[in-house]
Amino acid sequence: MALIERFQKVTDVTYWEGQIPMSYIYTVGRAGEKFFREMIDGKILGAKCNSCNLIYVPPRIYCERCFERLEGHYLEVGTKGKVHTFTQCYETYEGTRKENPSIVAVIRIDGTEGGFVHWLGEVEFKDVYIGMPVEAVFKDKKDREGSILDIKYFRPIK
Amino acid sequence: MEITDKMVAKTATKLSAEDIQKGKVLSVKWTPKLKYAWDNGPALGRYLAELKNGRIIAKKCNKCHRILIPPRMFCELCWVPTGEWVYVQDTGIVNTWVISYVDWKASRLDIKGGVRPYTPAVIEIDGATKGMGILHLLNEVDPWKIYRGMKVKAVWKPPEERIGAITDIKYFKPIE
Amino acid sequence: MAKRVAIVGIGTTGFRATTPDVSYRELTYEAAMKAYMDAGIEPKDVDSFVSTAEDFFEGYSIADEYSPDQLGAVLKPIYTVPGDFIHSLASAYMMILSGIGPISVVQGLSKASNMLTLSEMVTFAMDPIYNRPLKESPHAVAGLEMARFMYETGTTREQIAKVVVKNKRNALTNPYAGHGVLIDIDYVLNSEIVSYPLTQMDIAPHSDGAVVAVLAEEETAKALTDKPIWIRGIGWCSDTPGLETRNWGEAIYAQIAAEMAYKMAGIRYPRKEIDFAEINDEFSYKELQHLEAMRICKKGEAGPFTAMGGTEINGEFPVNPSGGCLGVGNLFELNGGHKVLEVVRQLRGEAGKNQLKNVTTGLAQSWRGIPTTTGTVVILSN
Amino acid sequence: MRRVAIVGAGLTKFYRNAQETPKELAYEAAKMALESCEMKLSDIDCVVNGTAPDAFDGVHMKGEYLSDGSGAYRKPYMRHYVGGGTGVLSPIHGWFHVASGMFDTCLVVAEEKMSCAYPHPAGAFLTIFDHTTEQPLYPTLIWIFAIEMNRFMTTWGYKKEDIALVAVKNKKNAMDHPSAQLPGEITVEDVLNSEIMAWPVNRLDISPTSDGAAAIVLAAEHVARRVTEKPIWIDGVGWCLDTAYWCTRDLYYPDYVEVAARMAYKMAGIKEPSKEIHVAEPYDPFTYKELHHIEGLLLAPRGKSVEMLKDGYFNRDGNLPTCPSGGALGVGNPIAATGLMKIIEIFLQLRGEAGKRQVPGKPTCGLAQAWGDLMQVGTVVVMRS
Repeated sequence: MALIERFQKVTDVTYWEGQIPMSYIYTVGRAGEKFFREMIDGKILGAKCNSCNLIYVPPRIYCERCFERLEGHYLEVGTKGKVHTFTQCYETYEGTRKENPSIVAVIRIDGTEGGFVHWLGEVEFKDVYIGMPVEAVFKDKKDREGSILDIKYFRPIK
Repeated sequence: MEITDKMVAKTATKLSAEDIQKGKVLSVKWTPKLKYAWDNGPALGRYLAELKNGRIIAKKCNKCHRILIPPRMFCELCWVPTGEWVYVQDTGIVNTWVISYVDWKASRLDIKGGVRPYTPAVIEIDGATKGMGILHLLNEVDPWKIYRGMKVKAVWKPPEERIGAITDIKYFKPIE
Repeated sequence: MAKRVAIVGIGTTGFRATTPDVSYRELTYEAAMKAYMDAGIEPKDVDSFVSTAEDFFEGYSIADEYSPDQLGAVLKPIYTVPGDFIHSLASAYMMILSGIGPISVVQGLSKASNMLTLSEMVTFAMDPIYNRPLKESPHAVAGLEMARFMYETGTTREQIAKVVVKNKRNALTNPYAGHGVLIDIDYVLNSEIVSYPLTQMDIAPHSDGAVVAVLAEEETAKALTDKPIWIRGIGWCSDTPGLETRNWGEAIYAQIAAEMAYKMAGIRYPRKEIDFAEINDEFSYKELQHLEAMRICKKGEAGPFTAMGGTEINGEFPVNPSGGCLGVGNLFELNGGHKVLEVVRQLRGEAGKNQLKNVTTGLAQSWRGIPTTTGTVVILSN
Repeated sequence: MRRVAIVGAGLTKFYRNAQETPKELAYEAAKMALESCEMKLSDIDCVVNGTAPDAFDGVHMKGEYLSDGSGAYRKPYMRHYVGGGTGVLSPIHGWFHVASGMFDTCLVVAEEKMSCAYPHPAGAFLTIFDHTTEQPLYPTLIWIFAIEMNRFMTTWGYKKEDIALVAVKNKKNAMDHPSAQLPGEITVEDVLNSEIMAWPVNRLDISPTSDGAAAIVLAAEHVARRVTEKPIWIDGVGWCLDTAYWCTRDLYYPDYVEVAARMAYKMAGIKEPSKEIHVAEPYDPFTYKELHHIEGLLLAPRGKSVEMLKDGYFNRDGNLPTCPSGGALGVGNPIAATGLMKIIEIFLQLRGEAGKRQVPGKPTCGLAQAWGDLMQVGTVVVMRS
């Protein structure tokens, strides 16, 4: 084999523990700044690419398909959409088991190619279906801070 | 001239650190937990175990006859498996060094408040092939009096405090 | 294309859930030594090297630093591709065609067992502004994709479970595989739900291991070996990384990468012109989704085809005879390396009990895992 | 092998803190590069991305995250890195894509957003060291620079005040660069009196941490001739890595740069580099590094670079102008983007489009070089008009 010697006793086997000890602060960017400022007012912004004829939600400064600049083409897209796909997740992001599973969905905002990966609320998992119309439920205005979490969840439109 | 002219156009927006930290622009914070346990393997495993015993061990390449430290299971130059283990001295000479006023986070040490600057060095270990060095710290010496070729010796932690780590050697200090 | 390029040597350590007896250095060293022996070369004969590494999987910043020593590449042209092993293979292929030299070496490594906070690391790959604040498991992304795939294609839960049963059984007769086991469909269906409809058994457990491959330009290849495995087509592609705008039902990246490789190889009917495939199955449904994206099955056909045994070792179009990621283990950036290794073994007739009969052309495909939409394809012939 | 040219270029401004996301920075550079040669994204066959550690931008698999901003939507897209050498490896990696005959055009994007990292971007460098034998000592990047600078000085008897001239030259050159983060008219005394970071390195010996992006468009000869009248040809490429056991090397001389340079010179048919190269952008993250690299590139005899620097040999109007852009010390150092910025500088110089920075004498052959990792990477590109 490739090594002249190997561990002969399991008690000789050792490892060394360490970590990458960093923290991060991410500015939300030029498009994000516009998007989240509007979100504080309970509005959802998209960005329209006229050459590809599609609307990005969340908005971007560029169209990823044709590279047109989309700044100046931001528009309100409403707060309603449909469930594009959904799941019920029993695991935390740390890999441990969740006590209360969350319903996570991809929500396509009506009239756009984009939307959100967000939670569904005020609904039982068994009642969710693909194509279900939903709307954004925002936090109380005083609690909004310009974050994706200013939307509490999406709920079915009755 | 066209490209240079375009560079003058606004392509990025200048902020100050305060703009971000005090919320003038929106931002998101995150502290990832990135933890590892790296398998030592036979070479570094033995190296660390011997450090716990208060000894430094190297490994010899039977082709180029270099005595390699830190030990490795193969010679990176001859690209053959290495041969026997060789104990080397816990003394050496300073190859090159630094007088550091900053720590790893780029925070400044309180030098005026009496903190001694860090003095890391590449130390060529006696008994290993000339030029074979390791990174470690120097202490018990005036930082400004360190010189190339200065003879140094390891200062070990007491045996009960050693865990099998490079830090079982507290630092190297000059010997006469 | 003027020059042809072949794989003339390949070496591996095999794949196990843990490898506590060796460091990452020794793991690569062993695979490299076997690859060089297989090709009948020494590192000094090699003109260029490519290593494959992602920082946070290795636990280093700029992990490329630690690539030259164990490959014998000190002061040689080497660089690192933080991508899939097949990306690196494509780089090496292009280097040879560009005239850097006739022999190039590709390396990939997995020390997945050394990552103590793996789920957090994968979460760290999500968009920090729009996705990460939800603090949802990366497995939710797989659940979302699986649900949409099933909805669009009519694939059933049982058909997907069959992938798990098949691959884990194939792994039992592959000496390199670390996660072979005999289970039935019910076992998969009844295993713990992770993110509906994804269960624990649908997720490939991870493995450690290394693969090193030696590539050579035609003349050199023929001089080195009587069993060159030719690279006939290679393709890679990234779809949008955004979760908000991506196509959740189809693997567009696999489709485009495969079409690029097919075009290069002059393949029009992949199901007929290719004999078998090693396909990324980090999640069970991915095997079916990828089969359909690459036109090996029509949309909605991969599930029934699998259920009928079409992808078994003795089936019409064997898929993952090695055991795939589900049976061998998820190797992260090395996934493509394992796929290439298995295709080479099959084409050389060295696959032991899992050997397929009369195979001349195989396809290896990989995907970079959650949350990416990046895929790679290579078509090899003996 | 096909001849490959650079036909377009784009560069963002470099700042200590930019508001833009990494994707947005990449887009700005890529968009400008396309516009500079009047190409559309649909004209691009493949995309390569160079960006150094994920620990800066704070996104695992950063290449995947950056792909849409880099113009890679549904295209063959590949990332590569060799630490600080990444920026100059980027055109090399793109060069394979085109020279191999696989693609006719390639968009090359390099990006770094270091300001995301806290408490300081420098912290990301802790984890470049060996996790078992070095990290427990809490090393910083500045240490190894200082260690190497000390060894370099001791060997040749160079003085700090002489090496400081590099900062004076580059920061002055940067005053004419529209992207520059730290241009300025400074004196040797300013450098020597700036705070000590890690002797022999003072504050003004170091390039800043920066946010920024750069991009170029590569094209095969038949396309290049169609899109521009002034293609700049990539005629030689070279790169290599030395061992990661950096304490076992004698740091006074960068072998890794010489090996990479010789590879590039051979490919470009260059026999006497100091005569045939008219303008160079050696990597200057620290003052001494420019000189260290000039010697490694065989542009000055070993131990003679300081003398030549003092004689004005490397000034913008000197015999061999180095870092006419202002370099990493003056323009800023968003690692991968810096290397590509240097490529762009040579591109502009050889086209005669460098404006106030233009070196005299109509240069026709230039070189850019970068360096990285644990003082072990050399990447070199030789370009001709």
